[in-house]
Amino acid sequence: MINKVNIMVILKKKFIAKDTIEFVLKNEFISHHASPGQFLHILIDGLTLRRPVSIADIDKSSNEVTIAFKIVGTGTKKLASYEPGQSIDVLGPLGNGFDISNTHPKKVLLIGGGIGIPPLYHLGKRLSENNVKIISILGYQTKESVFYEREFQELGDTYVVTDDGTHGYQGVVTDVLTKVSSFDTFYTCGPTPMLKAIKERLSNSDGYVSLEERMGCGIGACLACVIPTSDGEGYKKICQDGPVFHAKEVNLS
Amino acid sequence: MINKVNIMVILKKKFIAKDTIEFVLKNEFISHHASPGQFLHILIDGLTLRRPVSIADIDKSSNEVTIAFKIVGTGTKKLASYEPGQSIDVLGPLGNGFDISNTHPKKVLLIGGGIGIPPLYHLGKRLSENNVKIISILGYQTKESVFYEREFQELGDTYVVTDDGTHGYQGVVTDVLTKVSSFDTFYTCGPTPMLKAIKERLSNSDGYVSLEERMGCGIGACLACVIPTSDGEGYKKICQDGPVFHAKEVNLS
Amino acid sequence: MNLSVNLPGLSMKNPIMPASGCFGFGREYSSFFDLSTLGAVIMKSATKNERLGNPTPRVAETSSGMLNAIGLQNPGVEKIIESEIPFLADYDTCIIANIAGSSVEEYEYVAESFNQTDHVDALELNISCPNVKEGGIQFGTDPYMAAFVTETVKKVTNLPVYVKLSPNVTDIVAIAKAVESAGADGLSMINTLTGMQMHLPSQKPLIANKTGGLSGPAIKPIAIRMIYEVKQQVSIPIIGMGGIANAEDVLEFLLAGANAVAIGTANFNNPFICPEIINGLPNVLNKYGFHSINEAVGKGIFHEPADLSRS
Amino acid sequence: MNLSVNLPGLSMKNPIMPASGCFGFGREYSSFFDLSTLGAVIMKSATKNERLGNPTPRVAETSSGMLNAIGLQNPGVEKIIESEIPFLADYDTCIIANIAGSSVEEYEYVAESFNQTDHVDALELNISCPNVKEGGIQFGTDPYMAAFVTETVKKVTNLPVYVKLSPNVTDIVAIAKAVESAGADGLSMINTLTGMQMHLPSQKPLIANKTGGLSGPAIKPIAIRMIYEVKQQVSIPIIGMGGIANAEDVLEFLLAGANAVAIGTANFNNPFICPEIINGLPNVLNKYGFHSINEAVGKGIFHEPADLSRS
Ligand SMILES: Cc1cc2nc3c(=O)[nH]c(=O)nc-3n(C[C@H](O)[C@H](O)[C@H](O)COP(=O)(O)OP(=O)(O)OC[C@H]3O[C@@H](n4cnc5c(N)ncnc54)[C@H](O)[C@@H]3O)c2cc1C
Ligand SMILES: Cc1cc2nc3c(=O)[nH]c(=O)nc-3n(C[C@H](O)[C@H](O)[C@H](O)COP(=O)(O)OP(=O)(O)OC[C@H]3O[C@@H](n4cnc5c(N)ncnc54)[C@H](O)[C@@H]3O)c2cc1C
Ligand SMILES: Cc1cc2nc3c(=O)[nH]c(=O)nc-3n(C[C@H](O)[C@H](O)[C@H](O)COP(=O)(O)O)c2cc1C
Ligand SMILES: Cc1cc2nc3c(=O)[nH]c(=O)nc-3n(C[C@H](O)[C@H](O)[C@H](O)COP(=O)(O)O)c2cc1C
Ligand code: FES
Ligand code: FES
Repeated sequence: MINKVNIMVILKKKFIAKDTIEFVLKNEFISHHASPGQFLHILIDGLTLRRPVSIADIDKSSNEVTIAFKIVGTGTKKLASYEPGQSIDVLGPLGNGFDISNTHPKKVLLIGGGIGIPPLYHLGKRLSENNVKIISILGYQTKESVFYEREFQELGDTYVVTDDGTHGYQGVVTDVLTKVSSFDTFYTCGPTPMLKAIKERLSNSDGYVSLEERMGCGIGACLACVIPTSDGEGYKKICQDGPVFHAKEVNLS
Repeated sequence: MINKVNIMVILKKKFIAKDTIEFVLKNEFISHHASPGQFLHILIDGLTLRRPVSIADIDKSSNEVTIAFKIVGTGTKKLASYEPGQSIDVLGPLGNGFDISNTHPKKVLLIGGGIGIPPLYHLGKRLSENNVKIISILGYQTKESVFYEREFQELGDTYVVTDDGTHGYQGVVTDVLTKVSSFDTFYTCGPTPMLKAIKERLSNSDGYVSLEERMGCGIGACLACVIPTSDGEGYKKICQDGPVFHAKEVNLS
Repeated sequence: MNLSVNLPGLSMKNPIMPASGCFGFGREYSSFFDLSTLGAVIMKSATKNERLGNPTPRVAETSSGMLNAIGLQNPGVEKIIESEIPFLADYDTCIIANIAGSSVEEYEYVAESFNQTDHVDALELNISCPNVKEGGIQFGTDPYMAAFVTETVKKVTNLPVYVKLSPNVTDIVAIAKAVESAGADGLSMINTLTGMQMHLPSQKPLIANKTGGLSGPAIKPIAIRMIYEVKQQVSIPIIGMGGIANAEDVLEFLLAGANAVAIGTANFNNPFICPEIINGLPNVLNKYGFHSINEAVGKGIFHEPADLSRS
Repeated sequence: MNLSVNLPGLSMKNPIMPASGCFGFGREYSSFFDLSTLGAVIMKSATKNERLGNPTPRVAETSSGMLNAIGLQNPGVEKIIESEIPFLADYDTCIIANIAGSSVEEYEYVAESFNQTDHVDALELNISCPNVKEGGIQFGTDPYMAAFVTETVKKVTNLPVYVKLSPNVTDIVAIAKAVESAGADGLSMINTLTGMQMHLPSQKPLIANKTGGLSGPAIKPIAIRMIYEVKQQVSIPIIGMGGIANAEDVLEFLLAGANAVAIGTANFNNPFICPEIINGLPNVLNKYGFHSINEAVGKGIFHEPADLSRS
């Protein structure tokens, strides 16, 4: 029986882009047990439901866990008001992350959109430690929303696109797919329309998608966060079976 | 049209007795307009209704306003968690305070019970500035609940009683009434049973009682906080017509 | 942006009005802001004679809400016409008189009394107050009684009548349709849900009246659902209320089908809430692509192209 | 302190159980704490066949509450008996099977199916789920239908039957009395209130099913009021629920007349809430002068010596 509720002290807080905040949190258990693609379910004072946020990085030696999130509503706004020294109550690490057990892929493509980018950074770092070659495509709304660009460049070739062309290429992530040479596996996280477009364009490639859905429990008990499986036979739970799925496994609508 | 919502910075915070906290707040408007017996209606994060708390002291020269309150439930617990430097949103000064326009009384008796004591301190200080002689009776549950004893002693003779006799006399405030020589007017604030007992015992004296009731608006619009008048003909609003009433004006049940 | 809204009897500069019972007769709030900024003021319920209301405690706080059992305390309709309406009439805002009673005759009497003044623009018929004992008949929970009281009032008044519905019913659409057929010019919804709080130290209900009406943000999802359901079945306008605390909430009510809104409990938290919402509304409408109030009304009523249910 | 409670079929070490649909079949929560600490577990609703439930989004957050429209997703009664009950049966706790259906026949079938296993201690009859479309009959809002389905189920089962009431009714006492007469062994109340949230960016209801069931602290005052009313009119025990988040809330429900309680939404906020409440309960009972659970049940039902109303 593991006590999965963890208290995490906020060590650092940084505005890394417009409305986008990075927290470095301290917790030994999570830093030692989290794998790329897993998330934290965060209790926010006064709210009924916890908020899921992906792990953006971990540092086992210092017991540090990094998250990055965008202010989009009540919960993230409140979370953004927390200051270093304060603690947050967290359930996690939750879910099944990216499958990297298969060490065959020698070259992977990471495709991240907006606030879907943080978990891919964690993934990229771990893969690159295993000498996997990384190519990244990162999509943002506009110049002011860009974050982690340099961090991804350190991992390998990185293509940045913005909706309005104010930074990098103008367009959406699929517009630069042609610039990318061959790869073994793709990993993607971002808004559903983006994931859908990628799934179609890369239907001949092996790949994984990380999904979002409104959650209740976050642990697989309430059946709030389901996604239809592609065999049409049922649902998977994003919080427990996912959030990462093989691209062929699920139906995006 | 006066903007009666005020932002008050917490300058000092002090635990003055068991579960009892004193805040010194800064606000020019309130420090210059509040009279003894008036209260503040305090907004507390996450709560639907404001909480009424009496003004315990003011210092016009430094624009400071003091309140003292006891932790009894959700709101006061949360308020007690606020730290110096934080601000609170306050409606006030509200209500009608103690009638001190009549400067005839040369000797007054203050009778306070527990958390009814703070407004009497403000009153005592103002009266003593006008050379009125002050006698005070202060009742508390137990030794650890005692606060403002020295402050009242500086104003004049002070009798302290505790329910369990751990400090001062043992008993309730009415038990020491016999020790008090004559006075012109009494002013009292505290739990309703105490006020009732005093009203009966001092039915031949001129006096004022300050009342408490659960409030909605705090400004006289919602009719939540009424008290039957002694003529049996209607109600008065504690928040607007009171909280201080002439002892003969209202019916305590 | 033009926020004006025209409803039967009410030519309003904006759709925001304080809810009945949460604003008295406006006097107290008039020292906080200019009442002329309001679309309308809904007055505290009026009865035939003065009523002293219920014993205290009359209010309790709940999670994101409050309970009240004021018990219709008011000085009686004559005094209201004599002393309160002239005060409000000095402001450039519409006046809605809310009427209540323990019998159909009382509703009739009060409604007729308001013909004496020229300053009232519409009546709001409170057939849903859960906090009074006598009379016994819950006009608001029986479609026949609701229709009967509406019809009776319509006969004696010259003013448009907005019937204020109770949410404490199995089928709010049935009540709404019944009062529409009986001649109601509009609906006002929702009144409070009947609730209770236990006071642990005294081991009994905290509110002296035992039960009280639940209001505030806690009930907003219920109000939105009921307005959404009723809007699709009636053609008279709806004044929406229940937990509104900001301009986004107002838009939510408009999308669900409200033509205008009333703000109750939030006044206690922030006495400036009505003018603040009026000021904030243009930005919120703009943000979500609307150019007027009417454009948003009922826009959220959504009919699926086909049955997408997978079960 | 002895927290044990004995109700028909349920000999429980304490009055705390997770509410149906908020705890799955216990597997997930079993990695957080030992399920043997619980008085009972109420399983997710079972239907005859597997159900896939509603499209997403299925949940939304509201002030002090949440909306859900899961739509009774479950693997079907056979699978539950085969795969889920044996898992739960390994714990030292009572098992309550919650059954749902779109027709009286389905309820009958599911109830009868549970006779196959020895491990279920009682049935909870969900006649109040607001989140399913087909069938159309709202068994929970009509006293005759409620009684009929209760009677039918009673005929085919050997287990005590707790009927779970819907709060979306004008007169909950009428439904309670009807199911009591039809043979119910106990009541379970309340299920969720039907609500809705508008999603401003998309200008339509946020929940794919449009309406959802409102749960959480927001509805607690309504639950307390309904239990208080029903308790005075029935003699079968009540399992209370609706917004319970701590041990003080439990005592509030006991005072209002609940014999035991279930905890739903609060599990999502804190997966340890059930054991934490069980641990905290003795202190809270003590503080307010109670020596057992039973001593507190219905203690808050308060009859005024005389009419104190001053109006
Ligand atoms: C597995 C997972 C990982 C995520 N990782 C990140 C991350 O690393 N950084 C980041 O910025 N965001 C991330 N999100 C999205 C994040 O959870 C939402 O932005 C956040 O919950 C919004 O909360 P709010 O109160 O600010 O917004 P509100 O709109 O006020 O929230 C209302 C309700 O809707 C839910 N909700 C709203 N948007 C989303 C969404 N996109 N996904 C799921 N639930 C939602 C909230 O949790 C809450 O219950 C992730 C979501 C999931 C499911
Ligand atoms: C005019 C006035 C002046 C007051 N001055 C002081 C003071 O100087 N110091 C102090 O410690 N207390 C004072 N009180 C009492 C104080 O308002 C309550 O202790 C406080 O509201 C309790 O809030 P809570 O959230 O902690 O308790 P809860 O019990 O959780 O509050 C629930 C609700 O009940 C109301 N309530 C509970 N107890 C009281 C009460 N005794 N009077 C009025 N409302 C109550 C709360 O305002 C709230 O709406 C005063 C009350 C009034 C009416
Ligand atoms: C203290 C209080 C008193 C009320 N008095 C009345 C009343 O006299 N007549 C009436 O029709 N509604 C009355 N109501 C109901 C409100 O007008 C409104 O319908 C309800 O509170 C829901 O709106 P809210 O959540 O914004 O408060 C009262 C509500 C409160 C909180
Ligand atoms: C996500 C969710 C799913 C639910 N599913 C069921 C269900 O399958 N059957 C049922 O009888 N009640 C169901 N309920 C209702 C709860 O059992 C409970 O009656 C209600 O939520 C009130 O309690 P609470 O406020 O503690 O959550 C569900 C509630 C929630 C929040
Ligand atoms: S959030 Fe409850 S099952 Fe996924
Ligand atoms: S609190 Fe509203 S009238 Fe006094």
